[in-house]
Amino acid sequence: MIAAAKINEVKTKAQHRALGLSDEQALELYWHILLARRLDERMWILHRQHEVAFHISGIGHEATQVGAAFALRKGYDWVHPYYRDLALSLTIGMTPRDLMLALYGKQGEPSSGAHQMPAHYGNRALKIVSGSSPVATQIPQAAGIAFAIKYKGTDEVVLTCFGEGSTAEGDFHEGLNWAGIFKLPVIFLCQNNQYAISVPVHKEMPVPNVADRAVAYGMTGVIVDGNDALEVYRVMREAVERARRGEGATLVEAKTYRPVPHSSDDDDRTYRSRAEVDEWKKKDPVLRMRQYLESVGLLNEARSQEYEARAKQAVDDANEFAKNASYPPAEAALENVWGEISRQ
Amino acid sequence: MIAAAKINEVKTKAQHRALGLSDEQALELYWHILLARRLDERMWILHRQHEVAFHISGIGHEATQVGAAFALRKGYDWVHPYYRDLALSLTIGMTPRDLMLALYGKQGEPSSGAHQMPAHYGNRALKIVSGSSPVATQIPQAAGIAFAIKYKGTDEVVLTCFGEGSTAEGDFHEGLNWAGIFKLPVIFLCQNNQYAISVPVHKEMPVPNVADRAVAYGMTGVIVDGNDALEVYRVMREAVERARRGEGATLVEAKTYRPVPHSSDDDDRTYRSRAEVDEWKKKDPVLRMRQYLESVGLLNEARSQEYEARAKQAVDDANEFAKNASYPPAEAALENVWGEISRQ
Amino acid sequence: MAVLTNIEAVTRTLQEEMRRDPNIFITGEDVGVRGGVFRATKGLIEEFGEKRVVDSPLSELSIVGIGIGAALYGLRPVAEIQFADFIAPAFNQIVNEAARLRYRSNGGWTCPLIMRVPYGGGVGGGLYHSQSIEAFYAHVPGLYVVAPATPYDVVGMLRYAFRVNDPVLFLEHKKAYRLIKGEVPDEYYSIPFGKADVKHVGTDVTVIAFGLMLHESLNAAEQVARDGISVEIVDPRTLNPIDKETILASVKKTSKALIVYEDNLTLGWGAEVAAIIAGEAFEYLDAPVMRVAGPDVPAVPFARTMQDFFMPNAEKIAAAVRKLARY
Amino acid sequence: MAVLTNIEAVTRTLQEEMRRDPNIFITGEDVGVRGGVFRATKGLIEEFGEKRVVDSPLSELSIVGIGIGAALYGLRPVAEIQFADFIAPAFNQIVNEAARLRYRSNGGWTCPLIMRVPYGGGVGGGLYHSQSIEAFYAHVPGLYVVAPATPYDVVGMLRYAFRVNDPVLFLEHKKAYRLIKGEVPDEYYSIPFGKADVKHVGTDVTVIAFGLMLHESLNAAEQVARDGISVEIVDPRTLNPIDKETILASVKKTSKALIVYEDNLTLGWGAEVAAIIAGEAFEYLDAPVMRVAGPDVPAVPFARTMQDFFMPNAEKIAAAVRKLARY
Ligand SMILES: Cc1ncc(C[n+]2csc(CCOP(=O)(O)OP(=O)(O)O)c2C)c(N)n1
Ligand SMILES: Cc1ncc(C[n+]2csc(CCOP(=O)(O)OP(=O)(O)O)c2C)c(N)n1
Ligand SMILES: [Mg+2]
Ligand SMILES: [Mg+2]
Repeated sequence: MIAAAKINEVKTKAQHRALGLSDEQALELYWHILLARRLDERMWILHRQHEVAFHISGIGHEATQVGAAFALRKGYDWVHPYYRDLALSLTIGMTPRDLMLALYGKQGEPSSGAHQMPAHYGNRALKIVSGSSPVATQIPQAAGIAFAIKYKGTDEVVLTCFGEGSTAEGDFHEGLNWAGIFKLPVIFLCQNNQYAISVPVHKEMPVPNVADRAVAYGMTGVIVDGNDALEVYRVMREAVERARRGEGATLVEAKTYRPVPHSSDDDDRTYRSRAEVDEWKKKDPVLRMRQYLESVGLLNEARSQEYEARAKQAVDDANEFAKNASYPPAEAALENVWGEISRQ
Repeated sequence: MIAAAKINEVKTKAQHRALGLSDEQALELYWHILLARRLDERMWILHRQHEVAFHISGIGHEATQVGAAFALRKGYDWVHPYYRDLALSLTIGMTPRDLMLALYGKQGEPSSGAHQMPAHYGNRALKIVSGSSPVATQIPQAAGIAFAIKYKGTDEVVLTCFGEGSTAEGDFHEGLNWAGIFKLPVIFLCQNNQYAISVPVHKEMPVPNVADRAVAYGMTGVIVDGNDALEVYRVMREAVERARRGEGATLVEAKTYRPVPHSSDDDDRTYRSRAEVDEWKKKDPVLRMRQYLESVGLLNEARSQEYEARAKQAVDDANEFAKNASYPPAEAALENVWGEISRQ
Repeated sequence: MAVLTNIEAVTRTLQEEMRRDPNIFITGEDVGVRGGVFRATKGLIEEFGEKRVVDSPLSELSIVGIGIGAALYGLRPVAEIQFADFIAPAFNQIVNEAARLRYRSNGGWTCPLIMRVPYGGGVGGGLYHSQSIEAFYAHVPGLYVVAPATPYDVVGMLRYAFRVNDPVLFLEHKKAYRLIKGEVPDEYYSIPFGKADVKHVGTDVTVIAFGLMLHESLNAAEQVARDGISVEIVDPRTLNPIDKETILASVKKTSKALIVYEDNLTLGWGAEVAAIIAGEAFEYLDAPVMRVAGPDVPAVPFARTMQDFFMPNAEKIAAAVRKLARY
Repeated sequence: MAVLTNIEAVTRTLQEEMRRDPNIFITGEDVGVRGGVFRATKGLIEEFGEKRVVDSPLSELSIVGIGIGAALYGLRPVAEIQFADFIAPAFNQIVNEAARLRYRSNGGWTCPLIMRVPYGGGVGGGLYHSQSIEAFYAHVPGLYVVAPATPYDVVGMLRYAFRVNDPVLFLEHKKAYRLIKGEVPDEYYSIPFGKADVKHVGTDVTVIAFGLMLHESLNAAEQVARDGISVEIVDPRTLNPIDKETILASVKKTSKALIVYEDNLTLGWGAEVAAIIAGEAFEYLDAPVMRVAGPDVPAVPFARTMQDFFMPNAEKIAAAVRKLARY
């Protein structure tokens, strides 16, 4: 009796409840964080096994991305992601099979038909815009989508993501300038992982926080702990509501870390200490979310194992599927350069 | 006796004295403002007379430019100007003849050998960098000059100028970002004349002041009345001193107005009222400086007339000289594409 | 039949299309109350309001970037770049983004963005108000580059631009804006991209020229006709993709080819045409493939003397035609 | 004589020049402790310190812009652009600014800026890590564009780059970085820009190729030699300005020309070479001017099958040579 009452009390006080998330939703959040992590880890392994040539990872960013995705109406709102948005793309609706096909560069890969390297997430039905590799170009484009939303008068919003290093590009400035002038329904989510490849944040910009730059665009700037999925969800939900109400854009800076090398081509030991990396690993978003759910009685060892097993199965299935898929025919290189004339 | 004492008192209290400027210097300031104005006015007239094909004017900006130039060590510090910087270029050391040659596109024009349109001021000996027409490109370049200064360890500084509209370009952001990160000895002088051609300032940016943007670069931002040459001198001198002391860059916003059309191709009646223009004309920098000098007893009607006569003579001379100059030979079009190999 | 100038053809077509399709909007510097610095959007803000005729901040990168985003959403943006010389800040957004969106998403996303760009020399604009930029962009698969030279073609091709689902670089020669007048039928028509047009039929020499240079070539043809030289003039109109068939058919007929463009010679647009002819009409050629173009200097200089030296014109074209005819 | 790879040739020459001239500094993304993502600047920060080997913020426009400013001051900046695909944001600063500074100031100002740019495909890099960009820049007067293919040429031309007073786009093929090894003399030498090099002497067909394609062409020459076809291979090395003399001399000798480049065909660099040959060696030609190049798609696709389809290689070159030889 006493125990039950205590659990109820915990549950009522629980952070996710306060945010209006059901227990199921909180667990769903965890599921996406976990699935993304396990899928991402497998990709690293496949690279080490020489099964694939390249991987660029979202490890460490999962809480930010899943928290952000939960604040959107999936398939209604727009997402213009960047190469770390594995967890975001999964949460919006891409599947592990989709992403594995991309990793192997196999036929039927939905983001690009294997025209692009992996991690260039895209899917029209899900309103995930297929990005490019040059950083920051998505920022004015996301403002452009928001411009169109305002033009049409719907209450859709746009989320676009990028690293803190990329805020040095002119595209960042110009995109935010438009969003500010026209009060556009767009959320600029900067995933600040402290590095642009090897360059630490203090060499990338002369201010301590990316969010400080919102001032220059007459925009709300918010800093959030990017390893806390619920906190990210909270600030993102506020930003989304502001956007839907017609109050314009928000610059959200999620402070996080990339505990792995920049990509499979990188060797991060040349530019940072293991001690620094280990320190950050203690704040691991998977660990943190699990601990939270345990603390509110939604997870225990057994259920955790179930989740792990489910994730492993999904990852195995995706890998099997992609490994056995064929490569696109060579001549597919010639497809989709030009379109048909419109029927309008 | 009483009168003399009063004048002395006025003089001691005088703004220019407080700034450490001698009476001669104050008059010199006025002279450059006046000369620039009369030269610029003549250029408009020559255009109306179909003597020249194009003119773009600095009228209204003279106080800002001359005040700024006075804060520099001429020929020692660097200037990377923009197309309105007629008064600035004159004050640094270009001559009315130089500028008239450019207006006519005649041989010997020192900025560009008549390769460029007029108003692309440049002169290596004076350390005035020859600019281009695409706006804002000079901003990262000016930061680059400042980077070199710091590299060499001298105490030179760089001044670069641009309009408020041009701060929407990515170049602005990127240049200021470098200047902030590396604490470079450069002064970014924004001449905010309220319009980018026809577009009013509130459509160009989502913040009321360009100087507000300095925050995004960890930089000092200063707003100054751009029609008050002495005030501009004061804030510029502080900025220059900061830069020389190794304390980095300053973004100075001089609020002013362009009482004339954007260029001789423009018709400003399509986008603003005559009432608005007339209102601003009351703050005319020539008028204002003259009134100030009269108030401190340095100018009277007779001396004013002398200055006017001197200016007219200089302008007449320049026009005569340029009008009689020949055009460059056609084949000069082929010169200075590539250079000789260096002797290093 | 109305007689219009090139710029009137632009304005009227924009107006007509905007009336038809509420998803079309225009943005660019000074396109609103000012009607654009050349007045191509004159009167449009009065008819369609600030919502659809949008003064942009001074930022080409994002004029294009915003256009891309709006096109992704499903609108039909028209981005005006004030001068071709100032499109360079948007190069990345055009080449790496707009032109590659369809391919990089394997057809999932499309980018129907029209970029209207006044270009060209002979206007006293010096290095930065005279540039020809087609060579940079005609190299880019997935990006239509068109340069209609007459009001008829401007109307037909601008209409067509609103009906393709890929980005279009729509080049408008500044000097031709008011210089060139022509008849435009009242009935609806449009001109598909990728179709060249034989603007003058002849037998001795083929001249390939577009934009202002088309008109200079037509003048040159008249000049040499007096000497009994018959010139065929092919106006490619679309610069990417190139209508090889029409060009090759003409060259196979005349056996002599001259390509005219006002950009600097090296790797200018005509280089590709020369390469195509040398590769695919070799057996028909009776003379070297010739080019008349600007000299290899950074851009058109300002002083009149130097500008005249730079610009190709009817005389220079006629001289080259005579040389070819004599060959 | 040392045997170096192409990338070692870059690193060593940078080191040697920086020891000589204190005005040389390097900037770019990750060029410091990371030594660049390809390790071209490996060891330099250790020797020359943070002052001379400067990690830049992630911003190509201003990497070049800062380089221009520093060059105007009198320094000799080396700007590393991480991948050629990412130079596009700097297009305006390179084309409108660096390349035009001398001309626009009538020689008053000069801009000795070296931009080092890893480029090229066949590396599994997909659309945005495989691009060839030379066509955009070789069109620009005032901008040297060079693409040495061997360690010997890399050393000689990089040395020369430090001795000209104009901007240099120094293209380094990524796949050739470690694939290509070669001898480099211990004595000082340098290779002037604008001088092509006959890398293989032959009599039947002239192949013009640079970068990785030079090596593929050398392989192709070996293949066809077994069939008794003698190929002459001209490596232009400098892509702007083009050494017409050497190219024309070879074509006049063999009467047959094949141009190879990995960029997409239309308006690629080889278009100009074809145009030059068609214009100035017409009388000597016994066959159409042929080109082997990438197809006209936006860039090299990622999947192996499609990448192989895209990339020109020895087999495709050999097939074209055979066709020309038979002609
Ligand atoms: C325009 C451009 N320049 C350079 C690169 C190469 N590059 C890829 S990721 C990266 C660092 C990005 O850092 P940041 O924006 O902080 O994102 P993060 O990778 O840390 O998430 C760089 C330099 C690129 N992709 N695009
Ligand atoms: C990159 C670029 N885009 C457009 C132009 C055309 N243009 C010349 S001046 C100008 C307005 C500039 O406004 P602002 O920066 O406020 O300077 P002002 O002329 O008011 O002094 C424009 C749009 C240009 N010169 N460069
Ligand atoms: Mg980062
Ligand atoms: Mg202004």
